[in-house]
Amino acid sequence: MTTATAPAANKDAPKKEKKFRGVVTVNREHCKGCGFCVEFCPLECLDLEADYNAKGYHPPFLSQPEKCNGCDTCGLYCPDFAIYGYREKLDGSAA
Amino acid sequence: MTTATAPAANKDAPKKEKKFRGVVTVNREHCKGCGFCVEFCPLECLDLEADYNAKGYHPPFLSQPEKCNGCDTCGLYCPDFAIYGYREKLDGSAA
Amino acid sequence: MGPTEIKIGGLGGQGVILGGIIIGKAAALFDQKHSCLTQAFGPEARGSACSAQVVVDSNPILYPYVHNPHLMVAMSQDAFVKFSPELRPDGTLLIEEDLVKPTGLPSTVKVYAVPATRIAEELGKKMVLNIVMVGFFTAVTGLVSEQAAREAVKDSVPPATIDLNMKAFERGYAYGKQLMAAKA
Amino acid sequence: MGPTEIKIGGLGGQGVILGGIIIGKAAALFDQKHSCLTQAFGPEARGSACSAQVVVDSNPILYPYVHNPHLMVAMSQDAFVKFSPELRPDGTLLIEEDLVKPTGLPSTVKVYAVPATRIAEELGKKMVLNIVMVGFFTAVTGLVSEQAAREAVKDSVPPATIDLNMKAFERGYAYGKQLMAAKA
Amino acid sequence: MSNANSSGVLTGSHYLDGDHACSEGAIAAGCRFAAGYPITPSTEVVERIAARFPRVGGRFLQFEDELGASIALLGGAWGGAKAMTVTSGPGFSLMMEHIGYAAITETPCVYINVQRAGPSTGLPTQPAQGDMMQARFGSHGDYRLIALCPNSPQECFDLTVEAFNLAEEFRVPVLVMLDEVVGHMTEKVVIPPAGEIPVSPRRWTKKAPGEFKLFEPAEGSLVPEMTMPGEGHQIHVTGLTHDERGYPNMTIAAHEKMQRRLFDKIVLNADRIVKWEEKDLAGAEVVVVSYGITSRVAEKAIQAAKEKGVKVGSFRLITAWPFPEKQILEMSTKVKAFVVPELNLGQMSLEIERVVGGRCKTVGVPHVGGTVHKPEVILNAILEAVR
Amino acid sequence: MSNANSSGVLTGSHYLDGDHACSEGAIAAGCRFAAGYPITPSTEVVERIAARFPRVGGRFLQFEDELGASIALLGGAWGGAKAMTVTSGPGFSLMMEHIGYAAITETPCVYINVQRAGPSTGLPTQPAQGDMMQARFGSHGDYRLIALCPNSPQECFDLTVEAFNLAEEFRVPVLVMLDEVVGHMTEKVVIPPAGEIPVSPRRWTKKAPGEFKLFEPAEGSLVPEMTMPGEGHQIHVTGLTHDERGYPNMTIAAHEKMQRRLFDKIVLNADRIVKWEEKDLAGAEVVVVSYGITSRVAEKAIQAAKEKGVKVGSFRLITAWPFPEKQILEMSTKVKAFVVPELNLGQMSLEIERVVGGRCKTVGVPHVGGTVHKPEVILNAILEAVR
Amino acid sequence: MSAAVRENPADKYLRKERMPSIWCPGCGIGTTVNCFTRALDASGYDLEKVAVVSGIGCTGRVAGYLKLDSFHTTHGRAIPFATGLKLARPDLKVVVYSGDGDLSAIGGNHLIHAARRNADLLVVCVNNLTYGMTGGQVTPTTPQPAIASTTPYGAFEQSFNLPHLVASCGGVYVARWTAYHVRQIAKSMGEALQKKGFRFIEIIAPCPTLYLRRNKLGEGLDEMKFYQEKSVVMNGADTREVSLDFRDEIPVGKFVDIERPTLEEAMESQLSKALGAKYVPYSLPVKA
Amino acid sequence: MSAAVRENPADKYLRKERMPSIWCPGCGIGTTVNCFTRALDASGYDLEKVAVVSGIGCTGRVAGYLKLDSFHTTHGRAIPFATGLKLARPDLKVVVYSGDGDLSAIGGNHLIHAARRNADLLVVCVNNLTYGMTGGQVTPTTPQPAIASTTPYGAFEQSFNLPHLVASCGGVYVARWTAYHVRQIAKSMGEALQKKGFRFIEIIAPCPTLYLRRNKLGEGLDEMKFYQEKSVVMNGADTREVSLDFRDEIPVGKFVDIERPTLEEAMESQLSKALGAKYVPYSLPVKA
Ligand SMILES: Cc1ncc(C[n+]2csc(CCOP(=O)(O)OP(=O)(O)O)c2C)c(N)n1
Ligand SMILES: Cc1ncc(C[n+]2csc(CCOP(=O)(O)OP(=O)(O)O)c2C)c(N)n1
Ligand code: SF4
Ligand code: SF4
Ligand code: SF4
Ligand code: SF4
Ligand code: SF4
Ligand code: SF4
Ligand SMILES: [Mg+2]
Ligand SMILES: [Mg+2]
Repeated sequence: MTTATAPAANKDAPKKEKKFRGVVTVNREHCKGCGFCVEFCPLECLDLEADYNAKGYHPPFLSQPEKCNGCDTCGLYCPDFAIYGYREKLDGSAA
Repeated sequence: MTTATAPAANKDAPKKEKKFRGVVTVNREHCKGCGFCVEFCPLECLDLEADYNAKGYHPPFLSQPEKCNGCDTCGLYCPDFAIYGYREKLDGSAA
Repeated sequence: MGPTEIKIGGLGGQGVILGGIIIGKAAALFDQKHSCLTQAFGPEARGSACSAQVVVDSNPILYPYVHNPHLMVAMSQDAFVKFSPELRPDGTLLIEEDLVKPTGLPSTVKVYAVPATRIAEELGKKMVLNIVMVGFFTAVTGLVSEQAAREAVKDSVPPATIDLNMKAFERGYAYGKQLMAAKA
Repeated sequence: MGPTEIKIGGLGGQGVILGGIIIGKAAALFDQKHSCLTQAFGPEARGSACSAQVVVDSNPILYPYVHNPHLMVAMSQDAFVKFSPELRPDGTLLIEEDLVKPTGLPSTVKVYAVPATRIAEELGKKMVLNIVMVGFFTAVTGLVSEQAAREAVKDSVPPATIDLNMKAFERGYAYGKQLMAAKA
Repeated sequence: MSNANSSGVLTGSHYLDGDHACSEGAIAAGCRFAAGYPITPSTEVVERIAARFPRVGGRFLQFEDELGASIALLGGAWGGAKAMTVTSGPGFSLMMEHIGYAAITETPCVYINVQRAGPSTGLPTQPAQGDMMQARFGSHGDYRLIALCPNSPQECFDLTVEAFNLAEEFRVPVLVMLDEVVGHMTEKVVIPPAGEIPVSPRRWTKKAPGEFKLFEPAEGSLVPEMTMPGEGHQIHVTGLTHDERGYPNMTIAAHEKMQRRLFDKIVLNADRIVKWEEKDLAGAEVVVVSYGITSRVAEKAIQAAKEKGVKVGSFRLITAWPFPEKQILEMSTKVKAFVVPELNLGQMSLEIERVVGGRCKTVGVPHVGGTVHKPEVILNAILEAVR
Repeated sequence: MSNANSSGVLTGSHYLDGDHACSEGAIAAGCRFAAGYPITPSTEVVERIAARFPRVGGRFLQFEDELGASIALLGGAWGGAKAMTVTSGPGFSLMMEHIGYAAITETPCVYINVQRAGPSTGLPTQPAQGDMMQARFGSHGDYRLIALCPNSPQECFDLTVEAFNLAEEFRVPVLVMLDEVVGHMTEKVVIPPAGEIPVSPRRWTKKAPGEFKLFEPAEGSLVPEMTMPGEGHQIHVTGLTHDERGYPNMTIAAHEKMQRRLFDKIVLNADRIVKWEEKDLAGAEVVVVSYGITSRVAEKAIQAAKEKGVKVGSFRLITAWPFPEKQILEMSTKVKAFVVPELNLGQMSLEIERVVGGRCKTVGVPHVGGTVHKPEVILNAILEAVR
Repeated sequence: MSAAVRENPADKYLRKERMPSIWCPGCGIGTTVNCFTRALDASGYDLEKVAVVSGIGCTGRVAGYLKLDSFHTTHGRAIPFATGLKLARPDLKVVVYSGDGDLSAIGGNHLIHAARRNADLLVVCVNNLTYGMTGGQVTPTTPQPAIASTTPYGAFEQSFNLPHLVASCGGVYVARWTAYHVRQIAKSMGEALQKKGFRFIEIIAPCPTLYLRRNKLGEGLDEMKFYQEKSVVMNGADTREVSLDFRDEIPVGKFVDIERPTLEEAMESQLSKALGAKYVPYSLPVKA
Repeated sequence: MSAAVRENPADKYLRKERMPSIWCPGCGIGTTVNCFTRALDASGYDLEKVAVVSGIGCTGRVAGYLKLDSFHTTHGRAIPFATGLKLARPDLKVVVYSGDGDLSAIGGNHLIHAARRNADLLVVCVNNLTYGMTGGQVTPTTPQPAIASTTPYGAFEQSFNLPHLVASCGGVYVARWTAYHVRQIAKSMGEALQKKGFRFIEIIAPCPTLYLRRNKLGEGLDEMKFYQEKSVVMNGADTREVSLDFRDEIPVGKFVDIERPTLEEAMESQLSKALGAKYVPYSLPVKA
């Protein structure tokens, strides 16, 4: 029921080498499609799916995974505890 | 039950001739002897009787009638509506 | 004719109750029958399943409850799942085509589908989907007269929105008529 | 001995109830009798007549009311007027000498007067007039033992005021004893 | 709510729910002051009042709480307006002090309570009839009042009008005790032209200041007439025990006199107050006593019982308080049993049992509320009762 | 109040009024949290609490109103303290919502009501027994609780202890219903040493977080155990209909289950709860049923009747609710009549009449309150009843 | 020569048959009532159009002594009763006269909401720093660490600064005096009677029987002298600065005197704005 | 390469089995709760020692969703329940979480008195300018002339400026944010959790279903953008200056942060001063 999305590691080499990447987890079925996360992601890396969940809402997904820095702003905004972000060290462990 | 006291007219000739005199009426039986009227009479012309009323309180009386100017300060202070002052024209009618 | 029992189910916010009121009002005020509407909220009227139950009869109605509806309108999958088992085997089910995927119904049930949301969206206001449904219901079931239903719609929506709602009714009604014609 | 009924009347603020409590307590706690005190406020406890009723008995007391007291204490004229008709013809009346002018009593009533207010004022605190009265009551009626009454006073007043109150008791008691001696 | 736009009485046929019908009944009865505090499932009453009053010359204010609302209407009533407030369970509990104040001050006023399943917050959107005894005994001390129980939107209209009339006639708080089903049920409601609705005006005294005593029963009556402030009467109204002028009087005699009349004016006038609906009582072996929505559910059971050959009659309480003692007593000598379904664990059935005094059986059919009885349960009770 | 200075239980003989005896009973029962709002004639209870608590490790706060006081004690109780509040008529009416909340949340707690003459402000300093039905039915919806009626200061002490014990045993609000006479009557009160006073501790669960359900009856019981916050249980308490974990559950099934148990835990345990005092029942033709001060007034009438040769027994209600149905029913088959004097216009007598079901007469001896019955009035009723 | 005895000017406004009052000797409540009668007298109002509403308490008895249409309601609820009365009878001047406990403890919610909505009421609050009627318990205005029957070891809560509370909620006229300030009270009452909207006059007054006695502060007269000595007139003061401490200075004066639409005005203007010709204003009840 | 999925940091604080919540899409209440979980997380508190108390309303459901010892009380009475709880259990952090109507309409009296006595509570007030749970009626915070179900022609009463009300009564920490200010809320909650005494955080939040829809103000997201645009941070502002008007600027920030003895501290110090060695302080209930 929950999906975690993260960029494939460093596809486009960043200016400064990143020590971590942002990971975002969405609980599609709990999402009510309010769009807060999408609107207030500081790096504009979320979008609402075109698909509906069972209740008829469009959950978000990480449309620009490479931009996400795991700041969890989306998580703070979500009124339904359906999304959150975090940082993962690029060696694979959480930052 | 109520007693009105006023000075005998102009016994001691006043400096400026008075056009009125103060009259004070006391409802002895309603008085609870709090002393407000006596204390706050601006001209200090009241005193408490030595006698008791039926409830055992000392009601006030106009001890210095010649001083009273009928200002009704005693009346304003009385918590038991037991005293009030007014002015009487020296021709006998109320001022 | 004995009482006809109708159940309309959907989500809070879809205008389920108003849909029921229009049908009931059409019968009671404009078709000179009797009708009684009872409503069931979810525990809290916030987005959970809700339903309106309408009994229509030519005689005065005492017992107002609907146990085994002759006619059912399902405007959400939740409502379908929750309520469809109550439908009579020979009953009629009207569904919102895009929101309800009926399964497990006895073959004797007649099912009619209308893309009410889509139609409402075409009219520019998703909120009128319930009126589309009412039009569709009128055409398909014939329980209330077309004229009565129209009057009831007019009498039940805010004056400023009568035009829009009448359009919604017409679209639903037309869709239903066409479907019946096709089936016939 | 059957129950002895006592009524103490006065004005709110005179310590009427406390007087009653001391007598009742003396009997119940220190004389090992039974006693029950009930109180009657005026409608509002502000300066209006109030009374304490005490029943003292060697047996447990069920019915706590006093209708025709054997002993009455009147601490204000109001209280005297209001309550004295209830006193038994052969009853005993104790009064505050300066505050109560008894009239119209049957000649069979024994009346004892004490200038309790004056005594209290001499002691510097008008408020202890009720304790003077208790002392007087103890001496005159003998209903409670002197020792019990003393204990009860000590047990009932604020610790800081015990000395003053004991003085008040002694003065009242002495006055009563003297009076009785004189009468005897 | 397009039909809420007309001014004055909403004459005509309407498809209304019970809550809205109460609002229309109030308007038709001349109510022009209402105080409220929202609570499910009664809020629709004041919502409609809020929409309708400004078009009919009424004043509505939502207060900060039920304490305020339940006394503000009394201020309005004393001001001379016909006045009401509306609530449900928890709010009704908060209004108890003021219902007692209304009773002792003989304030004509109406309280509407739309019953939901309790206790406490319980099931706020679901029905019960659990406040029937509270309606009678919920305020401290002894008092009497009137409580009515409609079973349809039409009757919500009719009985709200009646409630205002009784309030004026007896100078008493009148309670309209809906249940959630009736409050939220929609049916045709026929509202007669204004002139055909019987409306009791306030019984204004014709006596002059000085002559008139606000708590002295009018001649040949147990109920005093009324006046209002601003007329030179210098009235005094208090929740203390009072004399006929309304002055506090802290004597037992005054208390006895006041209490006796407050009691008598309701109890001795019960015949004028009590309303019920009876069916098929003649020859009945069992009588189903019910009220509110339960009476309509019971109907199905009664039909079924009749089909099984049981002689079953029906007695529907329209007035719950004062209780139709006389009627129940009389029937009790003729029937085998009363069957009393209600959406509570046994409330009015206690009163029936008491009145019956063993002359016949009383078969309660309790229900915790939240929904209505299954008709079969009532049917079984009927069948049980005749056995 | 020199005897109020000791700490802990005030062992010994004291000359106390009923109000103060309640305070001492509370302290002896382990009450260490009290919330109050002053009202005549109950204020002495909290005044003594205010003086005594700081010396025995208790906390008392006077709240801004009865709404606050009547729920603050529940906060205290859930915190783990034994808790109470105290009031009279008008304040009792304001507490009704929270008594229902205490019932549905099964909060062990004690409410003391010192009854004065009502309705409304009535005669604030004078006695009545007019809130007996309110004690049973005053909150909306259906619920069950326990109500006790002391008739002396000694019993004020004893029954306050008992009230706290019953509250813990049944997780239920317990009402101590004094009347003003008993509250203000002073007599010897004997307080045993702490160790000899039976005190029921809170029934703490031994179950671990996760295992324990706050509203699941303990094995072999109808009453759940307790825990408190801060113990890792992450309890949830709500006035909504709830499941055994305490989570809101808006289904009829959950409501039925909850309500059924709340009802049963009191009704099925009535034998363990109900207390009374009986005298001379054997062979009695008439039984006087009374409570509170009225029982002591009745005693005089009973003596007089006996002197006239009437076989009269006495049944004193110590527990008013749950009502001693079984006991009354049993007696009703043996006696000619019950005589029921009370300081109200007929409250407990209604319940007696109901239970009696016509098996014998029920002769109410109503009284408006403000004072007590004249013993002769009760005597006449007795004589009437045996005729 | 003996003068013609005139009637006590207060008598006209009193139910004389109910005198003497229940108030204790030296209680300040009566003094404030006396001032009120003088303010009424000076106002020249039609007395038939003035109504008084009280709650429960010693001060709550005021309604019962005034020969006006008068209502003695329930504890704490004088304000909502008066609000209902005023809405139903806009032609009346409605005065709420009650105690500190009644208005600020149990009645606190109504006080703040009525001030917020600017209900057209004059509220006179006799603040004797205690619950008089029930025997001297602590109130929200009892200063720390005064002794009260429910704070036998001294009050420990911060007390309300009532003028500030009312001003913060939007009262349009806010003043405080003590019972010593009889002329100022009468004047203030007169001024406030003229004004519309939520007007609040606090009067600090002695309760000798309970508050003073328990705190060993002497008799009513001693307290009046204390007021005389300790009061500081601070007309127009920021209400944050006028809180009261135990036996400290007593800031008095008129603190607030502003204008804003009353509840009725705001209600009527909003409704007529929104409804236009469809708005049917409320009309007074008539005796038919 | 797929990452190891971490748990939602909020989950630890939620009764997950009760999700999804009853709240409507775009309702702001959940956002504030999310911030609260982060503040708890950051605080490092022993969660067993944090209790939440709510009244009745949509916001009142918060208690039921938080995996803390939690109490869903009666309408308006969360504060006195919490006061009782805290007095009985001084070891607990007690947080009141409720709606504007619950806390400032029916609960207004408790709000002002708890602030006055500085009860040791953190009060979070989600102010959606309406009664959500009962269908969108006017509340004491509804701005003029917003439409509500009981003011269908526009609200006409002046609304409460809650920070000013609480500050005027003596609250020691007073802040306002909107649901847009998620980081500030979390920080403010964290700060307030550390502090003692009566702390009040108002959070303006969208109620799309009732308030926004009725006033044709769009969806929750529109309102969040409106907050973003219209909020003005005014830390330390005089609370008289922070009232809210319909669709006008929204002053936000921390307005008050002062120290004074809490209710418990004041009570204990007064009692021990007066009673000395005779004072027996309260001790925590123990499971025997
Ligand atoms: C609901 C309710 N609670 C409590 C009381 C008891 N009571 C009567 S007057 C009063 C306090 C009065 O204090 P205040 O308002 O300051 O007036 P004062 O007597 O000091 O003038 C109280 C608590 C009541 N009558 N009703
Ligand atoms: C005594 C009582 N009165 C009224 C209600 C009905 N009621 C439930 S919630 C609520 C209002 C809630 O509004 P608010 O506190 O603003 O919370 P929101 O739903 O907006 O979050 C009301 C009036 C009740 N439950 N109890
Ligand atoms: S974690 Fe931060 S950057 Fe990543 S999607 Fe969420 S808000 Fe955007
Ligand atoms: S904020 Fe939460 S509920 Fe809203 S769209 Fe994003 S995931 Fe869904
Ligand atoms: S009228 Fe004035 S001068 Fe005369 S006694 Fe009274 S206060 Fe003094
Ligand atoms: S002020 Fe009034 S009560 Fe006081 S002493 Fe003077 S006359 Fe008597
Ligand atoms: S108790 Fe206090 S306030 Fe009441 S009348 Fe006496 S002095 Fe005045
Ligand atoms: S009604 Fe409003 S406050 Fe309640 S959940 Fe829905 S959006 Fe939120
Ligand atoms: Mg006071
Ligand atoms: Mg809200």
